[in-house]
Amino acid sequence: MPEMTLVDAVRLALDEELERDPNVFVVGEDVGKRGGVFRATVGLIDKYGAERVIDSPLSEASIVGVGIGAAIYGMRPVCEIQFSDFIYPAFNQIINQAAKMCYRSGGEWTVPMVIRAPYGGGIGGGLYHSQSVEAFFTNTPGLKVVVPSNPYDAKGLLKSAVRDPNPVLFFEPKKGYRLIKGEVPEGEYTVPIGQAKVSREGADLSVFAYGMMHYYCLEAAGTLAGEGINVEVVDLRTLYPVDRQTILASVRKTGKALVVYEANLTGGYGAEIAASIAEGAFTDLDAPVRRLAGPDVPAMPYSHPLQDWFMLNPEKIAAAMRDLAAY
Amino acid sequence: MPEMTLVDAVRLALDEELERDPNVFVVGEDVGKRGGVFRATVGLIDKYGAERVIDSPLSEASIVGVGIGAAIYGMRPVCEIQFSDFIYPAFNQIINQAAKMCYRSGGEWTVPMVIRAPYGGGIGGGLYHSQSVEAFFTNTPGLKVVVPSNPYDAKGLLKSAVRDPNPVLFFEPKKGYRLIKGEVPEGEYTVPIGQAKVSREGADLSVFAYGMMHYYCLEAAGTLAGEGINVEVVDLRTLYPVDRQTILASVRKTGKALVVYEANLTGGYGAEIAASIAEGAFTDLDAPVRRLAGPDVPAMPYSHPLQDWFMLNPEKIAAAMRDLAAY
Amino acid sequence: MDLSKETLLEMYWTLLLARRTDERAWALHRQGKIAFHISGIGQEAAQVGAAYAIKRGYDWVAPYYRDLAMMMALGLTPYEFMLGLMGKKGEPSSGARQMPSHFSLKRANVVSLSSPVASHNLHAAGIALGIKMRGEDRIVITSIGEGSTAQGEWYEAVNWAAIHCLPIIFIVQNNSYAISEPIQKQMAVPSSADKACGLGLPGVTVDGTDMLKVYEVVQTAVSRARSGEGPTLIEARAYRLTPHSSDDDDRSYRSREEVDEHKKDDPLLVTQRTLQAQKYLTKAKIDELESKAIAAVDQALADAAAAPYPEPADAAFPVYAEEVQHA
Amino acid sequence: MDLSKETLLEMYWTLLLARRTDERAWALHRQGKIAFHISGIGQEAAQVGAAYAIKRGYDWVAPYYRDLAMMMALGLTPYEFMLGLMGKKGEPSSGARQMPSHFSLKRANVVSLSSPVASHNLHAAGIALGIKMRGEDRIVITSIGEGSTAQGEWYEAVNWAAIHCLPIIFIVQNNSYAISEPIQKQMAVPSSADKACGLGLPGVTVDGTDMLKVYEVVQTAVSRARSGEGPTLIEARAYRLTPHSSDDDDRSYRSREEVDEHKKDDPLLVTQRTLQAQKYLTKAKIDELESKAIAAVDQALADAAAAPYPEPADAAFPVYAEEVQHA
Ligand SMILES: Cc1ncc(C[n+]2csc(CCOP(=O)(O)OP(=O)(O)O)c2C)c(N)n1
Ligand SMILES: Cc1ncc(C[n+]2csc(CCOP(=O)(O)OP(=O)(O)O)c2C)c(N)n1
Ligand SMILES: [Mg+2]
Ligand SMILES: [Mg+2]
Repeated sequence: MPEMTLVDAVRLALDEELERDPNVFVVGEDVGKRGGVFRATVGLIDKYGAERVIDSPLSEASIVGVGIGAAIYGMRPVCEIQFSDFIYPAFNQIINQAAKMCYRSGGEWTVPMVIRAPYGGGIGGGLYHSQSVEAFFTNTPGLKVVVPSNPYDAKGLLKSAVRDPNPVLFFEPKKGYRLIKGEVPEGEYTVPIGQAKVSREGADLSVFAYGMMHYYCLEAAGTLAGEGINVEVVDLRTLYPVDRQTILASVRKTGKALVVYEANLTGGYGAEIAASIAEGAFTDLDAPVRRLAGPDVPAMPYSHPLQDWFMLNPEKIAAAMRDLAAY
Repeated sequence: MPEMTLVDAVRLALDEELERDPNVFVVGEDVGKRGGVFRATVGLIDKYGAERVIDSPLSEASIVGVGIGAAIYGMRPVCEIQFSDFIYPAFNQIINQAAKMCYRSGGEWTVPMVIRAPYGGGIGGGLYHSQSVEAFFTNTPGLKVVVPSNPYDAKGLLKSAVRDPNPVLFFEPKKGYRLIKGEVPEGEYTVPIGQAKVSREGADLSVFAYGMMHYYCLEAAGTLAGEGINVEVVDLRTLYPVDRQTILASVRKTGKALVVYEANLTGGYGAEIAASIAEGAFTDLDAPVRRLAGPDVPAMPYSHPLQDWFMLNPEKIAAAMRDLAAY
Repeated sequence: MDLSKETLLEMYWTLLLARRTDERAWALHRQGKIAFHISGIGQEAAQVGAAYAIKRGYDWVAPYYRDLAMMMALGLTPYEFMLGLMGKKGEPSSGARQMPSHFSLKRANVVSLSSPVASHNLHAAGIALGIKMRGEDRIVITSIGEGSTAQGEWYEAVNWAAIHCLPIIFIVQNNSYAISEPIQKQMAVPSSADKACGLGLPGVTVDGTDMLKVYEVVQTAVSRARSGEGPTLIEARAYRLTPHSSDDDDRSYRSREEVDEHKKDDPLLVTQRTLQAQKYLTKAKIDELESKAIAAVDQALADAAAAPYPEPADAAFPVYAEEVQHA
Repeated sequence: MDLSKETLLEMYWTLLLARRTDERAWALHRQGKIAFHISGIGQEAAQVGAAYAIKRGYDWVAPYYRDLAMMMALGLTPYEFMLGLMGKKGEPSSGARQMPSHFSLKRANVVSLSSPVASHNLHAAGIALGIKMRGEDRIVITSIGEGSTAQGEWYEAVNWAAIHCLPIIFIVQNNSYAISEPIQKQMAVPSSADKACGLGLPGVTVDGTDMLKVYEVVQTAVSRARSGEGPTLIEARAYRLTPHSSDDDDRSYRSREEVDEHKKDDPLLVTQRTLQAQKYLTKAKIDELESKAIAAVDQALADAAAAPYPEPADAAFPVYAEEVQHA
């Protein structure tokens, strides 16, 4: 099996889906000749033409809003938001339109579209190129929110997203675009949306994470294994709808839960996971449900010492794991 | 002390603040001659003129964005979003601009502004005139989020918000605008932002709510008192920053916690409260932290049987209280 | 003018039927039989004129909430509209999930409208993009009020259409008010059609009380669009003869004299006069159609009143396309 | 033209110093000494011409990320800019919290810029509103790239300014590209100045490589604004002589020939020629200023390199205005 980077897996998925279905098209800023600022769409315009790989005007509301209209008409738009930090101008279109179209029309109109956006920090992007915005979308029924943590899932989940009859937000861990490599089988396969995955078995505590933080959690779990602490790591993969079954099953087994996410702690996605565990696994808990997340300052600062202060890393995560294991 | 409705208390606060500080001005759609669609600004234009009570163009991003600029310049804008359901076009201005201005400029520029928006359901407003949008803002450091539940607090908190040197989102329970009446003392007083309040003492379980749901919770608590169950009700009042001290103190006392909110359950504001309790009061809990909230469908439907299915009411809340008390 | 006598009488009938249905809605509201109505009275000529210029059922339509007459031209029946007014089961726009006049009619290629203004213009542009990508000769028509052209989303929709030379017509129904705000508070140009020159498409202003003039200019725009020459922006000038909605009281912001003045240009009377002048319509015919319209409205009302409400449990679906029964 | 020889030489010096500082930033990036740079090379004449037409330090400025030369005209030193490039403590825009070129300079009335494009134009309009409300004779100048005028927020900002006749000048620096996208993908009009006619304000296009022409048109706009006649939209045409940023590779979307062609109109050379023709500048003077500029940049670099990084703990503040030390 060929090994590839996460961003290459994204591109491969787009290529295969464009090839498979003439209704699929890609739209976003600089996705054409430039191939996207992260190179996720490089070469696609040469292969599929400017009609199916569309350089949009510089306006996110229109990328998503026009995408919604095309999806209603039966197309399969894959919209790219250049950085997740710039998704807010499209917020009304995503929350009030894409998410509610099926329900408000009694199912007569549906919006089969994907919105891809690179997210996350640690890349010297400062306040506006580092944000982890998932919590703004994981309270909205009608949307599906997916975050891959490795190339295999990135390809399989993105192909599922393109084929999904609903609007799917697909957040890609940009720090891992080239850092995270893995084997991706040749040819056709998909990974189902809606299922978390136990990526490492363990008996002492359960750690829940996604995207880049999941990658770090596996590294930290490896460290703790050397110390005789067996951490179970769960890759949430789909953040919305929430796969509570897999989450609660793991907590029932270990009795301890740590949720790790890189966004601000308060009101972050981890709050829902912690709350679900607190309610659903109360009698199984041997320790308080802990959360490790970014500090409650507006966003990640630019200068390296400041960025490092904000950003989680395997060491900080390992420390939180030790702490909970010792409870 | 004169009794007045919640909306009258809001208007009185605006009137007094416009009177007090020439930098204060009101801006929004139809806030002038029309006095706002809920009449919260009636009469203000006659008293303070069209320069300080500004009918804005129909664009929320501009109401907030222009407000931010004016605030930077030293004015004290009070922006009105006609319905909280229409706040999304201003999302980029609120989340990326207002919330981050102080931090990103190292404190050189600050944004002393208020954004008022009526929120909540049960008024026959359908999907887009019933939303409870607080959870979209309670994960964003730099913002303060306030929700009054009675006329006294509405006046006192709004006056504090106008004087606050930061951007304050002020969500008003529109179903309670005329339904909720209460005594409001003549003249000057304020209610501090940042403090939750035990609005009813009780020993058997703690219930956390805000706005309209707090009003219902008090009613339900009254019912349960008749059944010999003593419910402690905490009015959160300020949703962000979170007053964890008051919340945890109550749970330590009762050992049981129920969080009530009318938005969708998953990812709602109650998730943070539940998570904070699960982590901060683990050893005090005699029962799982429960949440009672709206169902996970996109938004509140219009037709009455459908709306009633979605909307919480004192009976549903009383049932959840009984259930938890019996645990 | 290629309109036969039969067609002209059919157009008149549609206008008349819409008017009587609309008036009945106001009556029902006064009687407390319905909770909400938003009216198209004064704008029907523009709506019918525009609808007859497209291939109804073949071309696509993204209307706005005042487009009752346009919807009736597209096949919506008084009975179906009244189901919406009463929130009854089987209401075609949303299954009674949305407020009245939030139109959607799949059988007529009318896509679902929500409340946030201007959002749907982007969907219309997206549908036009889909049409162009598939090389079809359909066109899209979308309407909006003049005040709502202040929204960035409207600007972005027209910009997309102009850049991509899409087969779409933007109709602005300028009824002189946005709730309480006159056009001068929404734009610094005398007509919203003037905005076309800044966006690179043709802009036309037409008397919106003249059904035939509107038909002509829209027809010209339609042939441009269908032959691939791109979009057109049309402002149809009329006057909102009723309050904004049943929740509004327009006496606070405009005089009775002003309103009465405009009643002289009531499009129903104007159209009557025109057709009488052309000898297509006699006094007798007018009375005959009048009583026919009243009878039709009476019957629709009786049937709608007898129709059942939705089951509460209907509110639970369909959040996602997978749940859609017929899909 | 009311510019003295001294002033013209000062303007030339500012342009030269900005250019050499900018070039040094590119060199530092190639050497791996800084992580990011975004350049103003090619647009300096427009920026200096505009800056000298306002009352610097009295009027207010909301610049964009390419405005290094404008910032230097307003007093930003090469040392301060380099502190930002290196993320060093005491950097004046943000205390090194933001990426380089996210300008803010309180002492010069320059308000903080963030990354999402066009957001700051609304702030500029709000500042102009504040100025008007206070009856002051200050004006506001704000710049943006041509592609970013596709954002709804830009449209809403200009619309506000036009409706309220605000003392503000919108300068669009049309450098022919938005990252990889030519202007034809952003708008259907030949010049962004054409957008003025749709918004109801004067629009002017000027050769952005001609410092004196830009000075003239901006001066005219400034006197209009200062005398209460309202806003002006100015497009300054130039060419982006560098890649979009240090992260960009422009070879994928434009030819070297095209870029070289435009180097003939390098505003530094154009300005040199003009001042030589006017006999204000001799070969000797050019060489003298040249070595003076290099020396200044060397010194700035040495000082910035020697400056300390912020303390990690600096990242914790100031989230709220209450935490601001000097405020
Ligand atoms: C985004 C948004 N903001 C505010 C509203 C509330 N609102 C509904 S209609 C309306 C006025 C619209 O005026 P206009 O566009 O002229 O259309 P008209 O009602 O006059 O036909 C407003 C402010 C809304 N529906 N959506
Ligand atoms: C809202 C938003 N979307 C996307 C981006 C990414 N981005 C940064 S600059 C840029 C191109 C801007 O082009 P233009 O407005 O012409 O200015 P220029 O860089 O050419 O001076 C883009 C797409 C952004 N910063 N903000
Ligand atoms: Mg109108
Ligand atoms: Mg440009």
